[in-house]
Amino acid sequence: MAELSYREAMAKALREGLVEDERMFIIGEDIGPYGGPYAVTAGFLDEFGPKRIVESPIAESAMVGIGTGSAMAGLRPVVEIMTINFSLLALDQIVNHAAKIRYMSGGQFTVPLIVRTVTGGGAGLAATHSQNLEGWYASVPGLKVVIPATPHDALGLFRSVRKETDPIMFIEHILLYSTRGEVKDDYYEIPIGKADVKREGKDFSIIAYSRMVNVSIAAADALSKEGIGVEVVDLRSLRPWDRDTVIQSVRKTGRALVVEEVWQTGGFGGEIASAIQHEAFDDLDGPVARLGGLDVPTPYSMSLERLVAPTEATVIEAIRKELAR
Amino acid sequence: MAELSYREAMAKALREGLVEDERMFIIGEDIGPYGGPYAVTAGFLDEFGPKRIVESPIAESAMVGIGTGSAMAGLRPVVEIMTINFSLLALDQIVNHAAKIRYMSGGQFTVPLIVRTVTGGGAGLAATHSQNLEGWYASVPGLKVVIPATPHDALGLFRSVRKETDPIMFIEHILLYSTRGEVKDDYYEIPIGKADVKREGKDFSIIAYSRMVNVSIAAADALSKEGIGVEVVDLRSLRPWDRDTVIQSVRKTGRALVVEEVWQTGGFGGEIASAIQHEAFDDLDGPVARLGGLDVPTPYSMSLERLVAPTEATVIEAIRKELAR
Amino acid sequence: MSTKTIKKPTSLDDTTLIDFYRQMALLRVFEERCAEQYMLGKIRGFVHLYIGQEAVAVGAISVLQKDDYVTTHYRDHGHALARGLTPNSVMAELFGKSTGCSKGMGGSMHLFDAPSNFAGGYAIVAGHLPLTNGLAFAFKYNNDKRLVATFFGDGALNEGEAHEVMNMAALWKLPVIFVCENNQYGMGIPLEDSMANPKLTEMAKAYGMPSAKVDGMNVLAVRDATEAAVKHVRAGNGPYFLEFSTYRFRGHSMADPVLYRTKEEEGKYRKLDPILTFGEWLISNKKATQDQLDKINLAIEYIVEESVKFADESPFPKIDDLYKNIYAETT
Amino acid sequence: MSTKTIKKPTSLDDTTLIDFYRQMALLRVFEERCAEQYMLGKIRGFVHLYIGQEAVAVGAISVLQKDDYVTTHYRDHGHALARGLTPNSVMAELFGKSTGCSKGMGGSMHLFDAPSNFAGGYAIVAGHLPLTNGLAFAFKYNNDKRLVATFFGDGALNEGEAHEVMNMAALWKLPVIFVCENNQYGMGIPLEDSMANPKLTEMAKAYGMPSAKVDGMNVLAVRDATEAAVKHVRAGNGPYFLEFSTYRFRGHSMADPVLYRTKEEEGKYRKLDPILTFGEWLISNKKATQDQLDKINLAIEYIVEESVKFADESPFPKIDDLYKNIYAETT
Ligand SMILES: Cc1ncc(C[n+]2csc(CCOP(=O)(O)OP(=O)(O)O)c2C)c(N)n1
Ligand SMILES: Cc1ncc(C[n+]2csc(CCOP(=O)(O)OP(=O)(O)O)c2C)c(N)n1
Ligand SMILES: [Mg+2]
Ligand SMILES: [Mg+2]
Repeated sequence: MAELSYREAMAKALREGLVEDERMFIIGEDIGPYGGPYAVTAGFLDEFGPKRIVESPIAESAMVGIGTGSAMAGLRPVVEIMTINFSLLALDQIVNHAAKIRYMSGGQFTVPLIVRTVTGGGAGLAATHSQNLEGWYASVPGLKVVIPATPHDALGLFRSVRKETDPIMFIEHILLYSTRGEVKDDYYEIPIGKADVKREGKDFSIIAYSRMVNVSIAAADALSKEGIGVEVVDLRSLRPWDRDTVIQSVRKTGRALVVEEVWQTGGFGGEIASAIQHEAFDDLDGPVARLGGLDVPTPYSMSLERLVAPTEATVIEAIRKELAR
Repeated sequence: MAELSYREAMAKALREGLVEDERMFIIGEDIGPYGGPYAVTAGFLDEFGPKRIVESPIAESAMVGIGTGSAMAGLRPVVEIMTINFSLLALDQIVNHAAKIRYMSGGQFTVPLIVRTVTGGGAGLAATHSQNLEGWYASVPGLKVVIPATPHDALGLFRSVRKETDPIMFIEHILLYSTRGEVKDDYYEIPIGKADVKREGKDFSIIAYSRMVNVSIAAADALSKEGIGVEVVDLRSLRPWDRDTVIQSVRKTGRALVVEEVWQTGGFGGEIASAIQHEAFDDLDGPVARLGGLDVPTPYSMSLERLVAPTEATVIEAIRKELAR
Repeated sequence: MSTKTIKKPTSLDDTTLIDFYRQMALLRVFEERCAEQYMLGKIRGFVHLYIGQEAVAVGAISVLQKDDYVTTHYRDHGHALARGLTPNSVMAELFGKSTGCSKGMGGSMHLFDAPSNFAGGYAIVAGHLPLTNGLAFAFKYNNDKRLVATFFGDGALNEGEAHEVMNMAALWKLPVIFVCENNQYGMGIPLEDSMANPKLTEMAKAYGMPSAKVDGMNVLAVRDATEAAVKHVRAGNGPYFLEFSTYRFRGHSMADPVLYRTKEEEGKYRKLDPILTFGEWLISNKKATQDQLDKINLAIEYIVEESVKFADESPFPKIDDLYKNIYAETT
Repeated sequence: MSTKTIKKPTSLDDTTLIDFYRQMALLRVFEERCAEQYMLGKIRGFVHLYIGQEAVAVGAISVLQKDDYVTTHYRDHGHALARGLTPNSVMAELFGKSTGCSKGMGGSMHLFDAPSNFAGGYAIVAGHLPLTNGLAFAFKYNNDKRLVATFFGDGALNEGEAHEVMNMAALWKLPVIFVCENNQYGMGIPLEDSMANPKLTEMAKAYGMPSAKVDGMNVLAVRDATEAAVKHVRAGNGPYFLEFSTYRFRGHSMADPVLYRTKEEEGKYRKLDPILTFGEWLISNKKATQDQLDKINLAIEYIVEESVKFADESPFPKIDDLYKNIYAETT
């Protein structure tokens, strides 16, 4: 067991891939001499050389195209889009091309492409640089969306992702890179599509993903001191998402709160909540609640930005409100 | 009262704007000599000249930028994106620019921009040309999303949209253009954000929008013959969406089915369904059900494409299934 | 575009020359049947005919290796047939049948064929260019001397993606031949109304890419220019830009009433018909006899007729196929 | 970039020349305080300093009319101050205060000021270029002789949007001055590693747009070149492309450890410091005395100090402000 940061876990995951698989290369903006915008690939250029660590012009569409085409031709590209906000410029390449080629070609061409990108707000970057768009990708047939919350999951999931032959959005969170956690020394993998009960509890289920898992665990810990047992289910991937684990948890607790960072209206949490109430209707002791980010373009000023994403306090408040109904 | 096609209603709406407001112009691909890809603007170039009917190079981002900037400078642009599929190429301009400028500038600049585009499948155009992405836009603070199902609504809503000073996605459906309906001769407007009960019923509420309204009405008519009273609520706009009318309908019927054409997983229907069950939990006689498009990239072959979007038959089936629970 | 065609002598043997004729005629007849079948309701959606542009696909693809990749846009029937896809598999695709080259899932705008490295027709204008670079990137990565030829229209250069892609290809010396089929219109918009500078090769020059502008109604000129490009690219010198001046005789798609150009203009270009002019040249240069060409045309009629029959009689995809090939697991 | 600066004589009067110095010095001192306040945690997020590039904003904006529009990217403090935004309102914005030019909602990368037609700093590379065309389109539509000057980096030309925009501007003769500040890097990537052809003006030429490449460390050269561009554009001849060769003395943002270039290279450019060289020139050409410049510098220190104080003492936005200005209804 070693304690690694999320950043280190991702570096380990990528390094493993580069060492083991000659077909794998990374392409991205400032991943080379700059060391990676979030320092994940620091040192990689020296270690693997410019053939494997490809510094891209600032051209997100063309960059994803390098990934899609080279994947069709048998390579194992990892395309790093600096943040999910900039992925809007490559959305057509991802949604209309990478995601559809297997299907439209009747299975003749496959696109084993990994797109890594960074979601989330909280870093004082204001409206254009603080979005959580993973839910959009999670609605697209042909894509998979993996979104680890811990160093352990990041490494284990990336190992599985590397074995896939479908295009995958691998989504990290800007505020998670410096968080730390235990990572097993022995080799392990985490299958895509399996949620993880990060904390058990009998009274209330929280369904969350990415950084909101940590926030939810903190809230659960606080509530446990009052004797309220909150279970925290970490989805770990949004497409596919693990209906069974979620429903099982809610059947047990009879109550559910879906927590996510994205603007609440239209968030992927709507999918989860509506599925829960439909499948576990008779086991519910109250409606399924949701807590998302506020429906505002993220403001710059810290005085306001701190109010935008769910926090330990607002999660607690949401649960109390449901219990008091 | 005149019977107009949806196409004619849109042409009337646009023509009114051009006649009444010197600041309004239309920019789009093939809206000029070609007459509009769906013939909505046929004749406009002759009538209003190239200053007001601007034929654009095939460059969706730059085209939306013409709209955003000229709106900031006081014009009233209508940008026509040929189909919502191509709007992926302009998503950054819409989401990171048009939608955020009022907020990020502290209210100093406004963007009275109308983006008209065409959603939907069913025309044999296969996966890249048959998507329904309006739900993504509906999740973005700073945008409004208007999506009329009838000629009457198209005209009335467009009249309101023209008075707005915020960026609006005005979304038409490829299969609706040739549908016909009564349109009042007297001037009327339809406010944005007001749903319309298109058909009353006491046993079951269907919440739908765009072409699915017609499909739902047909299903409701069929079920009424068996004595099942189905109410059809047409949202008419997705952002804002009319929570009050929806909840009121469901409180009355105790049952709800949300019908939409987009891939069901992650569709905007999740938002509606989760909101209904949360707000009307105690009035529900069963869970809120959803029926969306199948989670597949739309196949070309008619033999398969006809299975993708909800139909009268699948809506009926979904309601029967809920009633039989 | 010059009004004279085929001036240079050729070193190609008669069999090859006659085969060019045969291929172009096949494309033409095939698509005339497409139009007919579309009117009969057998073919759905958008159908973009290549009629008038046949010399480009036939001439250019003739100098590629079998294992090079070809990508193209939605106006792709011609490239597919020139690449060797059978009329049966293309017609069946247009009919939405499971025997189609894309198993009925892609349709007219999305033809694919892995065995011939025909890496697809794509329906988003310029959308296939980024992934074309990716295919080429893989060749370079693997030290493989193969290349990618990609076809697109003049209108595709309006899109920003085209520029990102040309820059990247030139920067990294990727083995790509950019084949711009300048048919002078993007849907209804004439080139000079959509490009500030209609001299398209100057764009290539701005990226430091060699280029040539060539008569696209002349299959031999197309062939020779592409041969030069192939030589350059295969030697590892990076991409090459070819502009072929051509004209589509029909509307943009079957749905287009063609209100934006004159009958006069159309007539002018009809005189440059790449098949008629080449047929005349073959005969007047004693490369073939009228009789030979007649026989070829007859054979083609038969082949195309068969393809319609094949398509008609083929089964539609099964309902199970709906969920196949979305992911590896569902193959 | 030449190592010599300021050779041409100027017809500008001493007051104007000294004011150029004052403005550049203000930008410099202001940003040095930004860096300091960032380290103190008073400023959050990304802060992209303009230090080294001051001559571009000051020289170029000096020849614009008050009612022209200016747009720029995230490296926008310099353009904002040169446009006449007060140090107070910019510093307060960086502090996230409601007295900031964007009321604390935009931050460093998103400065706006309607009264001075400063139509924004934008943080998506090249993202402001499409809307810049739109502003210019409105002028043209209204037969208004105003123009838009837009600032962006060399890296922005990697993005396809930049090309769509240049094409459209040239096609429709929109009144835009494209001001490319070529500081030779886009974050950590040197220009020649991201552009196949680093001669950026050739790109403008490909769109048929007049252009000039000018020493961006020389405020007078910048001014003169921009004046020529303004003349061209305001006369209705369409857009103009200016490339100013410059260098940012600091990292890309405050978070950048600058591992990708040498101290040697940095030292070389430091010698071309636009403020120092211009100050020396003013003195040696008897346009100003050292004493005058010292006084100016002192006054600037005071002004900037005041701006920090103002920002510090200003209130944060109120919680109610969170929901304001999303829509008209919520204003
Ligand atoms: C991104 C995008 N925008 C618009 C369209 C609609 N469209 C299809 S083909 C076409 C014209 C393209 O012209 P060109 O590239 O010259 O090719 P041609 O059809 O002339 O062969 C347009 C505008 C599209 N498919 N994709
Ligand atoms: C679309 C997009 N991609 C990437 C980024 C991250 N990024 C911010 S600035 C920058 C470099 C831009 O370089 P340049 O245009 O030369 O301007 P400079 O910073 O040198 O002034 C990058 C890559 C971004 N903000 N937007
Ligand atoms: Mg064309
Ligand atoms: Mg730069």
